[in-house]
Amino acid sequence: MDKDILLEVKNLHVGYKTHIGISHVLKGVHLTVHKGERIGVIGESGSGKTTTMKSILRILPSNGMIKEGEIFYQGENILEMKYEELLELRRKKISMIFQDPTSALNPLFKIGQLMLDIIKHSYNLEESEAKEMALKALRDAALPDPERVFDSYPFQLSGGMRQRVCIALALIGDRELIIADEPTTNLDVTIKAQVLNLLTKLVRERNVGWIFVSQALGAVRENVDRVYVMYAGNIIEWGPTEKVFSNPMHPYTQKLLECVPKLTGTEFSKGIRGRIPNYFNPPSGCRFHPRCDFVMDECKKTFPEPVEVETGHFVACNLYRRR
Amino acid sequence: MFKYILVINVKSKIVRCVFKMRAIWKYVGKRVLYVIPTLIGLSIFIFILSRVLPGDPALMAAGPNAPKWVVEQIRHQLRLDKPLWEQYYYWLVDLFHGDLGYSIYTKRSVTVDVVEYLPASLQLIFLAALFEIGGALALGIISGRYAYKLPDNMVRVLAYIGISVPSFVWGLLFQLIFASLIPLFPSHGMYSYGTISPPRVTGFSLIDSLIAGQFDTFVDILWHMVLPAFALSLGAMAQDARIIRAGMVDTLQKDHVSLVRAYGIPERTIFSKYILKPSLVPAVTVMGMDIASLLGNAFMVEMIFQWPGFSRYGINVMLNKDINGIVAVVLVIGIIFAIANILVDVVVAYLDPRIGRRSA
Amino acid sequence: MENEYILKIQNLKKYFETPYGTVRAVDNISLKVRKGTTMGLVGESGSGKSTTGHVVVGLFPPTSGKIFFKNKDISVPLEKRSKELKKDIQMVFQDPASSLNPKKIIRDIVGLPLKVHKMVQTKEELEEKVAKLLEMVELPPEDFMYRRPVDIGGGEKQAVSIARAIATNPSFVIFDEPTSALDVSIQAKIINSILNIQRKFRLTSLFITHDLSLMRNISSEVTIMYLGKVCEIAPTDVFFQKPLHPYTQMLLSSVPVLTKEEEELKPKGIKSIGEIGSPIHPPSGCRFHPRCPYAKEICKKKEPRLIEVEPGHFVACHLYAEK
Amino acid sequence: MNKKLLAAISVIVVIIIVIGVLAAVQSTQKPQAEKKRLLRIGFSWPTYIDPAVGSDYSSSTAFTNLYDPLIFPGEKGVPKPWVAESWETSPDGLTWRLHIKQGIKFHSGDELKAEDVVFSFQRLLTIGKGYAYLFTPYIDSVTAVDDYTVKVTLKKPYGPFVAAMMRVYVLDKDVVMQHIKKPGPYGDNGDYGTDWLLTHDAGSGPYKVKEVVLEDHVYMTRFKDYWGPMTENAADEIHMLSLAQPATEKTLLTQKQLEISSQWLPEETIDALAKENYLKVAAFPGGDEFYIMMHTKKPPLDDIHVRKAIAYAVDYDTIVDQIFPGNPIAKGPVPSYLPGADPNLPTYYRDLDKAMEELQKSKYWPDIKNNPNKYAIDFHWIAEVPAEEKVAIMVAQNLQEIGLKVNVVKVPWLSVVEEMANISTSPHMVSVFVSAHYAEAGSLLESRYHSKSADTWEQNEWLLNETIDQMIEDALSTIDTNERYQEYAEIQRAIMELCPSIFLFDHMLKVVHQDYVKLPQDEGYYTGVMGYDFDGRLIEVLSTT
Amino acid sequence: MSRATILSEWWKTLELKKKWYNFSRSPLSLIGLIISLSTIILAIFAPWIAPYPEHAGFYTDFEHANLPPSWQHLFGTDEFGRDVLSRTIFGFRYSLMMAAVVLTLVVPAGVILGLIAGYYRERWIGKLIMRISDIFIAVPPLVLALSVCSLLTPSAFHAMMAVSLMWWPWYTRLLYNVTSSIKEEYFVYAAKVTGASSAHIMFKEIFPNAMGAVLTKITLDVGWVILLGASLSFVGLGAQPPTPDLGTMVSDGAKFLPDYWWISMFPALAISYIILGFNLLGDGIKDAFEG
Repeated sequence: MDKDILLEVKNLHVGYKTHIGISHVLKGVHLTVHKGERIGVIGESGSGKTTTMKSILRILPSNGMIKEGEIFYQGENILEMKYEELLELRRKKISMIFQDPTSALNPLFKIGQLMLDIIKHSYNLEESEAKEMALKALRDAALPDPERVFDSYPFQLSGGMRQRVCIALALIGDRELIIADEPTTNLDVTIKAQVLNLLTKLVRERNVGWIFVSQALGAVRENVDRVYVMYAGNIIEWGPTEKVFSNPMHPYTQKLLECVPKLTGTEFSKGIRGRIPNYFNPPSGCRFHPRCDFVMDECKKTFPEPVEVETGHFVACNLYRRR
Repeated sequence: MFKYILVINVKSKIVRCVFKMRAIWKYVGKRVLYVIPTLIGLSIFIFILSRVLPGDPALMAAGPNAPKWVVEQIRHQLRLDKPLWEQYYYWLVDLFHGDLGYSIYTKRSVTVDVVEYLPASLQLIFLAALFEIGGALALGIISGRYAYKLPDNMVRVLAYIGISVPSFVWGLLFQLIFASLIPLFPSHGMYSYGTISPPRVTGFSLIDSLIAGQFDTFVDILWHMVLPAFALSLGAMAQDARIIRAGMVDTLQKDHVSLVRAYGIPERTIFSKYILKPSLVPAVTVMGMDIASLLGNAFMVEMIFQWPGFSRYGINVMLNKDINGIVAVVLVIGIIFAIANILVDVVVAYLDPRIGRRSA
Repeated sequence: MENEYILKIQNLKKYFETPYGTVRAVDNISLKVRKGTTMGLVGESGSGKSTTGHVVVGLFPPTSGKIFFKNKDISVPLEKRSKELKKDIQMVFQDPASSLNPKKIIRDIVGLPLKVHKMVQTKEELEEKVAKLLEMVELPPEDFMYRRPVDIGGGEKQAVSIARAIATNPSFVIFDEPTSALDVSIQAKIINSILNIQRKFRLTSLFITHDLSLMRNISSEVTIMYLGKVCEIAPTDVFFQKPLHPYTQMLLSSVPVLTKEEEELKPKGIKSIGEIGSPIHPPSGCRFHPRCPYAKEICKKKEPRLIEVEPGHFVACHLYAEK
Repeated sequence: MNKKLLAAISVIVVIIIVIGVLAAVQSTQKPQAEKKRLLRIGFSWPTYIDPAVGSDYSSSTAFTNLYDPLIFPGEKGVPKPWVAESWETSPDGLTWRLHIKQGIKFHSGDELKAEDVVFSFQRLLTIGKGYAYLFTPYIDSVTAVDDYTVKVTLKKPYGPFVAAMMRVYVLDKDVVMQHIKKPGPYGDNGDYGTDWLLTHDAGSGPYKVKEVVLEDHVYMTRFKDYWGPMTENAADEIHMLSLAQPATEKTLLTQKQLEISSQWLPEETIDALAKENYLKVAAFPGGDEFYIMMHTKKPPLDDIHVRKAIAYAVDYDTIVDQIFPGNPIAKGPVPSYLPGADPNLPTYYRDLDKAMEELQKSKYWPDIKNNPNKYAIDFHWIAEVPAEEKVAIMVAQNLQEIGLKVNVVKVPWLSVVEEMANISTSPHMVSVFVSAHYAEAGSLLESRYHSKSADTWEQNEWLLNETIDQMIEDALSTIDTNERYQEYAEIQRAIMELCPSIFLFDHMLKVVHQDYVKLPQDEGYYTGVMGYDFDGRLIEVLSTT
Repeated sequence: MSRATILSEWWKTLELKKKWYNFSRSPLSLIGLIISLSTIILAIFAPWIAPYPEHAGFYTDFEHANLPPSWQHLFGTDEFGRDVLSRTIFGFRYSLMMAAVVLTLVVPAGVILGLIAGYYRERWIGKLIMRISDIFIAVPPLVLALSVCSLLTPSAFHAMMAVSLMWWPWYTRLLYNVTSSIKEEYFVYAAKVTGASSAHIMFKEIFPNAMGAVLTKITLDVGWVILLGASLSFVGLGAQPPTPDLGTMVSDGAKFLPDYWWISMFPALAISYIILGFNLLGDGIKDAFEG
C-alpha cells in the first residue's frame, strides 16, 4: 500500500431505498487522494458526486445504503469503523463543506453556538479556549468582524459570508482532508471567485488533502492537481488536470467540454442528447451508452474496464479497450 | 477614555438585548393592532346576529309568568327598544367601562359571570395543556426518533385514534370507566361535597386554596380536574404528536443535520438539539392554537363533568338565549384566542430568530 | 434612424415597497435595442436585470420613466396594454420548474397564447400548430404533446417555454436567464435552439444572464448592470476586447475558464473583493465604489453619468469622465 | 436544551404520578370533616333564591327553607296560619287584616314585624317577577296598621287569597335596604337588593345561606333560633346541588354522597336504583298535571273533531305504564287530588275507531286523507324534560295510525315560553307540566283557560272563550268554599266538552333517597304545593356524615 | 389523431396509476378508504341494510326498551325500544348528508373567495375578504357555531347553516395561501404576459394547482364537519328527534350510563369510526397528490 495515500474509495456501490424501489446511484466508484493532494470531481447534477462524498463520512440519509465497497482512510476502512472511531474521524480528520450554505447552517442557532458545540465535542476545551479557536477560524476565513459573525444567526449574514463560515468550520483544528461539495454553486460570479480563491489559498497554505466537487469545469481546471469525471454513478475518466482537459478521451468528457461556452466566443456545441438516466432502472453496461455517438453493441452489455491511455490518465470506455 | 469605552462595551450588550426585546414588543404591538379590528368585527357580527334573529330575550328574561310591564321594563333595561346601531354603540361604551351588560340567565352583570367562571375554565385548560404538551412531546419525540419503526407505528395509530374520537366521547368513556366502573376519580364538579371553597382571591381555585393554606382542598380540586383535563387534552395531544413527528422526520433530511453529523456531534445531541428545536417551531404554532381551541371543546367536556367553568356557562347562556351572555362568551373566547395567537407568535419568534426581526 | 431601435428605455425606475424598506431594484436606467439584434443584460443578483425584463414585458408598471416599443409608449400597467402588444412581446422565464403549469399538458401550455389570441379555431388546428412549435424546439410532438411538466426534464421544460413564447410569432422576446438552472450539456442544446429561432424569426431579443461566457456567444450588444444601475454598454466584440468599467473588469476576471485563449481575455490586476451592497440602502455616489480598487473621493459623492467614450461604447465611471 | 427538555418532561411525569397517587389516596380516604347531619338534594339550575325573582321548583324549595311564608300549606295543601297568625275579611272581601305572629326572629336577630311584611309585598309587586303575578291583578294597597297588623286592600274579591299567601315570603327590610345597589331600575330603591339576594338571604326560615355558587350549589345551615316547629332529627345543613346528569346522580347516590335525588330522574335510572336496598323511592303528587295543549285557533286543530280524534287516538295506558309509570291517568283539567277537582267527568280514552269517526266528521278530512303533509301538526316538547320525547314520539306514532302527520320538535323551555306568547308562533301542540300556584282547582283553571293567560306558557290553547272566562272570574270571586268548588266543577265539565287539551296524567314526583333519610312523603304525606316537598322542618336525617 | 388520443389517455391513466400507487402505499390509507366506503354504503343503503329500518322514524316499543346487545339487536335497544344498530346505520346517513350539504355550500364559496382574495391580495377586495374571514376564524368554529345555533331554533337545517357559516373561511384561507404563492410562479406571469384574462388565470391556471389541497381538505373536513355536527347535537342544538343523529344519540344515551352503556357507546364509536375513516382517507389523498 502506498503510504502516501490518504483516502481510497474502492468499488463503492450505493443505493437509496425509496417507496418506488431502489435507486442504484453509485456503481463502483473509486477515488484516491494522496496526502496534500488536490482532487477535482466533475460531473453534471445527479451524477452521484454528493452521494460519494456523503458516503465517505457516512452521513448518507437514512434511506441510503452502501451495498458494496470499501473506503480506506489511512488504511482503515471507514465503513467498518465503530461509532466512536467514526466520531473521531469526523471530528479531527475529515471535514466537509456543503453545497448550499443557507441550508447547511441550522437557522435557529447562532454561528457561535454551532461552532462552540462542534469544538467542544471535538477537543474538550474550556468555553473561552473554544471561543478563541472559533474566532481564529473565522478570522482565517477572512470574515470581517469575526466577533459579530460569531454572535449572528445565519440569516443575518450574506450568502458569501455564510459559505466563509462553513469554510471556517471545515478548517478548525488540523484536518487532513477537506471535502468541498460544490462550495460555490449558489453564489454570485464575483463572490464565487472570492470564496474559491480563499479556499484554494487556505488549502495550499495548510497542505491538506482536498476533494473539490464541482460542475464548474473552469474552476476545477484552475485549482486542482488531478481530476475525476463522473457520469451516472461511475467514474469514467481520471487523470492529471492538464491532461484530462487538454486531451479528453471519453466521449462524454469530450462533449461536456465542448458544451461549456467560451469567452472567446467560438462555435457553440449542440449539447448532448438525452439526459441522465433513471437510477431505478439504469442502462445496462456503460451507463452513457444511450447518449453516446460511438455506441457499440458491447457497450450495452459490459461496463468497460478502465484503460490507462497516458501516464496517470485513465478512461473507462470500450473505444479504447479495443485499441 | 478607556473606562468609557469599556462601559460602552458592556452597555452595548445590554442595549442589544433590550433592542431584541423591543423588536419583539414592536412585533407584538403590530399583532395586537391587527387583531383589534377582527375582534370588533366579531363583536358586530355576533351582536347583530343576537339582536336580529327571531326571539324575544326580554320575554325570556322576565320569566314565564311575568306581566307585560315587567317585560317592557326589561326590554328597556336591555335597550332592545332602541335602534340596532344605538344598541351597539351603548354596548361598546359599556364595554369600555368593563360592563358586558345584564345577563338574563344569571340575573346579574355578565362581567361578574365572566370573572367568576373564566378562571375555572382557564385552570382546567392549563392542566389539559400540561397533559397535552407533555404527552405530545413524549409521543412525538418517540415517534420521530424511531421513525418508521415499531414505536412510531404504534404512536401513529394511537394518534389517529386520538384525533378521531371526539372529546365528549373521551369524557363519557372516562366517566364510565374511571368514575363509575372503577371509582378512582370523581365523576363531576370541582370539589368533593362538603368541601368549602377557599376564599376567593384570584378566582383560580387551585391558587386560592394554596393561599388559604387548604392543601386538602388543593389536592381535591386537582383530583377533580384529572379526568376532564385528560379527556380535553387527548385530541390535541394526538394532533401535536403528529406535527412534532412530521417536523422531526422532515428536519432529519435537512442539510444542516448532515453538517452537524459530519462534524462529529453525537446522535443524541443531534436529536435533542439540532433536530428537536426546528421541529418544535411548527409544532408550537399548532400546539398554541390547539390549547386555545380547548376552550371550544371544553363546552362539551365541562358539560359532561359539570365543571363550573366558563364553557359550561356558555352552554347555559346559549340554551337560555341570554343574548348578552352569548355575545360576551364569543367575545371573551375571541380575545383569549387572540392572546393565545400572539403568545404563540412570541414563542415562535423566540424559538426562530428569523421571525419578527431582521437585520437591515 | 430612430426607427431602427425597436425598444427604448428612458430613465426607468422601479422601486418595490417591502417591510424592510424600499428596494431600488432598477434605478434610473436607459438603453436602446436595435431591431433584429440581441441585447445582453448582464449582472449579478440584485442588479435589477430581471426586474428590467419584467417591467418591459409589463408585469410591473414602472415607478417612473418611459418605455417605448416600436415608438409607442408602453410604460403602462399590463391591463392597459393592447392585445396586439401582448402578442408582440413575449418572455421566457428563468426557472423551468415554475415556468410551466404542472397540472396542464404540454399541448395546453403551448396552446394557451394561440387560444388567447384566437389564432386557432379547432382542436385539430391547435394540435397541428403546437406540434409545429414543438418541432421547432426539437421536441418530438407525439412524445411530448400530452405529457405533463413533471414528466419531463429541465431542458425540455425550457424548450417548451420557448415554444410557448414564440407561439404568437412575436417580434421581441425577453430571455430571462433561460439556462441558469440547467446543466452545461443541456444548456448548450437550449442555447442552440434559441439561436436557431432568432435566426428564423428575425427576432429582436433581450437576453438576461449572469454568465459572461454565454453572453459572448449569443448577443450582439452588452449592457452591464450593478445594483440597479447601468455600468457599461458596448457592442460585444468591443466589450470583450476593452472592458472599461472596473466592475466589468472584476466580473470578467472572476470567470473561470477552460483554455489558454480565454485566459488571455481576462483582465489582469483586478481581484474580486467586497460584497454586493443592499438594494435597500445602496452606497452613495457610484454604487460600486466600496469594492472599486480605483475609487476616489468623488466616487463616494457623485454618481457618474453614462458617457459615450467611443461610438456605441458607453460607461458610467468617473475614471473616464475626466478625459 | 436537552437538559431543560428532559427536566420539563420529568416534571410533567412527576406531576402525573403525584396526581395518580393522590387520587388513589383520596379514593380510600374521604376528606375528614366534622360529623354533621347532611341533607343533599339534587336540583336543576337555575335556582334564584330571591323570593321576588324565582318561581320554579328549585327556587321555591329554597324559599321554603330560607324564608317563612305568610301562610303555610299543611297536609294536602290545606292552608295553615304561619307568619300570619290569623286574619279577618271585610264582608265585601276587599279588605283583609293580617295579624302577624310575635317573636319571629330573622337571621339577623331582628324581630319580624308588620313593616317587613309590607316591604315584602311591595318589593314583590314592584319587581313584578316571581310569584307577583298572583297578586298584581288584585292588590290595591298594603299598609302596616301597627307593628303586628297588616291591612291589605284588594281591587276585587279574591277567593283563594289565603292559599295564594303561601307565596308571600317575608324578607328582613333592614337587611335588604342595607344591601341596595344604586342606581338601579327601581328609583330610590336602586336594584331593590336583587343583586345581593341572588347569593344571600334575608329571611327567618329554619335555614340560612352558607354559600351560593351560581349554577353549582346552594348550601344552607341550620338557623339555631328558629321560632317554628322542627323535627328532632332535622338536618344540620341542606345542600341543594345542581346536577345535570342522571349518571352522576346515580354514582353519588350509591356512594352515599347524595341524600335525595333530583325530581326528574329517568325512569330507567330510578328502576336501576330501586334495586339497591339502602335506597328508597318516594312518589307523591307534585301538584301538577301533564297536558298536551292544542292550539284551538290553528288549522286543523281549530276543528273540535280533529281535537277529539286526537284525544281518542292517544295511547294513555302506555304512557302511564311505560313512560311515566306510577302516574294516574288524568281525570280532567285539574289533578284529581286538588281541592275543587271534580272526579266524575267524562274522559277520553284510546279508541282508534272513535278517533277515525271523529276525524272523518272534520271538515279537513278530505285534505288530510289526500295529503297528510298539508295539515302536518307541529308537536313541540320541552328539551329540559327528556322523558317528554317519549310521549311526543309515541303520540306521533299514534296519530300516524289515524293518518295525521306530526313533526316532533324539541324546544328549550324558554323558547317554548317565548313562542307561546304569540298566537301565530304558538305551535299546534305542546306538552307541558303545569302546576297549581296555590292548592285549589281555581288556580289551574284560571291559569290554563282564562283568556288573560292565553299569551303565557300556561295556555297554548288560545281558547279565548268569553263564557269560560266569565265562569272562572265568578268562581274566583266567590268567597264561600263549597259554592266555589261547585262552580269549579261546572267549568271543568265545560272544558272537557271543548277538548282543548289532552289530559295525560296527574303528575307524581318521584325521588330516590337514602334509607337513613325519612321523608314525610314515605308515609303518604303531601302538600301538592310546588316547592313545599322538601321542607327541612319535616325531613329527618338519621345518619351523620 | 386517434393515436394522439390514445397517447393522451395513456398519460392520463399513468397519472391516475401514480396517484393510486402513492395512495395505496400506506395500509392506513387503504383502511381509511374501506372505512369511508363502508360508511357511505351503509348510509346509502340504510333502509335495506338496517335490520329495523322503521326504528329510524316514529316508533316506540317500550316493552322492548333498554335491551342489552343480543343477536336480535346487535347493539341493543334504546329507551324507546328502538334498535340501536339500525339507528346508528341511519345515523351515518344523516351525518354524511350533513357533511355533504355543508361542503357543497362551503367549498365553492370559500374557493372562489379565496382565489379572488389571493389574486387581488394587494387590492382592497382581497384585503376585505381576508379581514372578514379573519372574523370567523377568530374563535374556535364550535363556539361560533354553537352561538349561532343557539340564537336560532334548533334544527338540522340551522345546524348545517351555522356550520357552513363557520367553515368557508378555511377554504378561503387555503386558496388564499395557495393562490398568493402560485400567482408569483412564472407560469402565471407567462399567462399574464400573453394576455390571458384574470378569470382564466384564477380558474384555469391557479385552481388546478390547488385541487389536491382542496380535495384533501374536503376529505378531512368530512370528519370535522361530522364532529362539529355531532357536538352541536350533543349539546342539544342539532337535529330534531326522532332523526337518528349520532351526537343526539350519544347525549341522550349518556343519561343511562353506566347501566345501559350500549345506547350511547355504540353511536359514540360510530362517530369515531366515521371520523377516523375520513381522517385516514384524507391523509392518503394528501399522499397521493404530494407523493
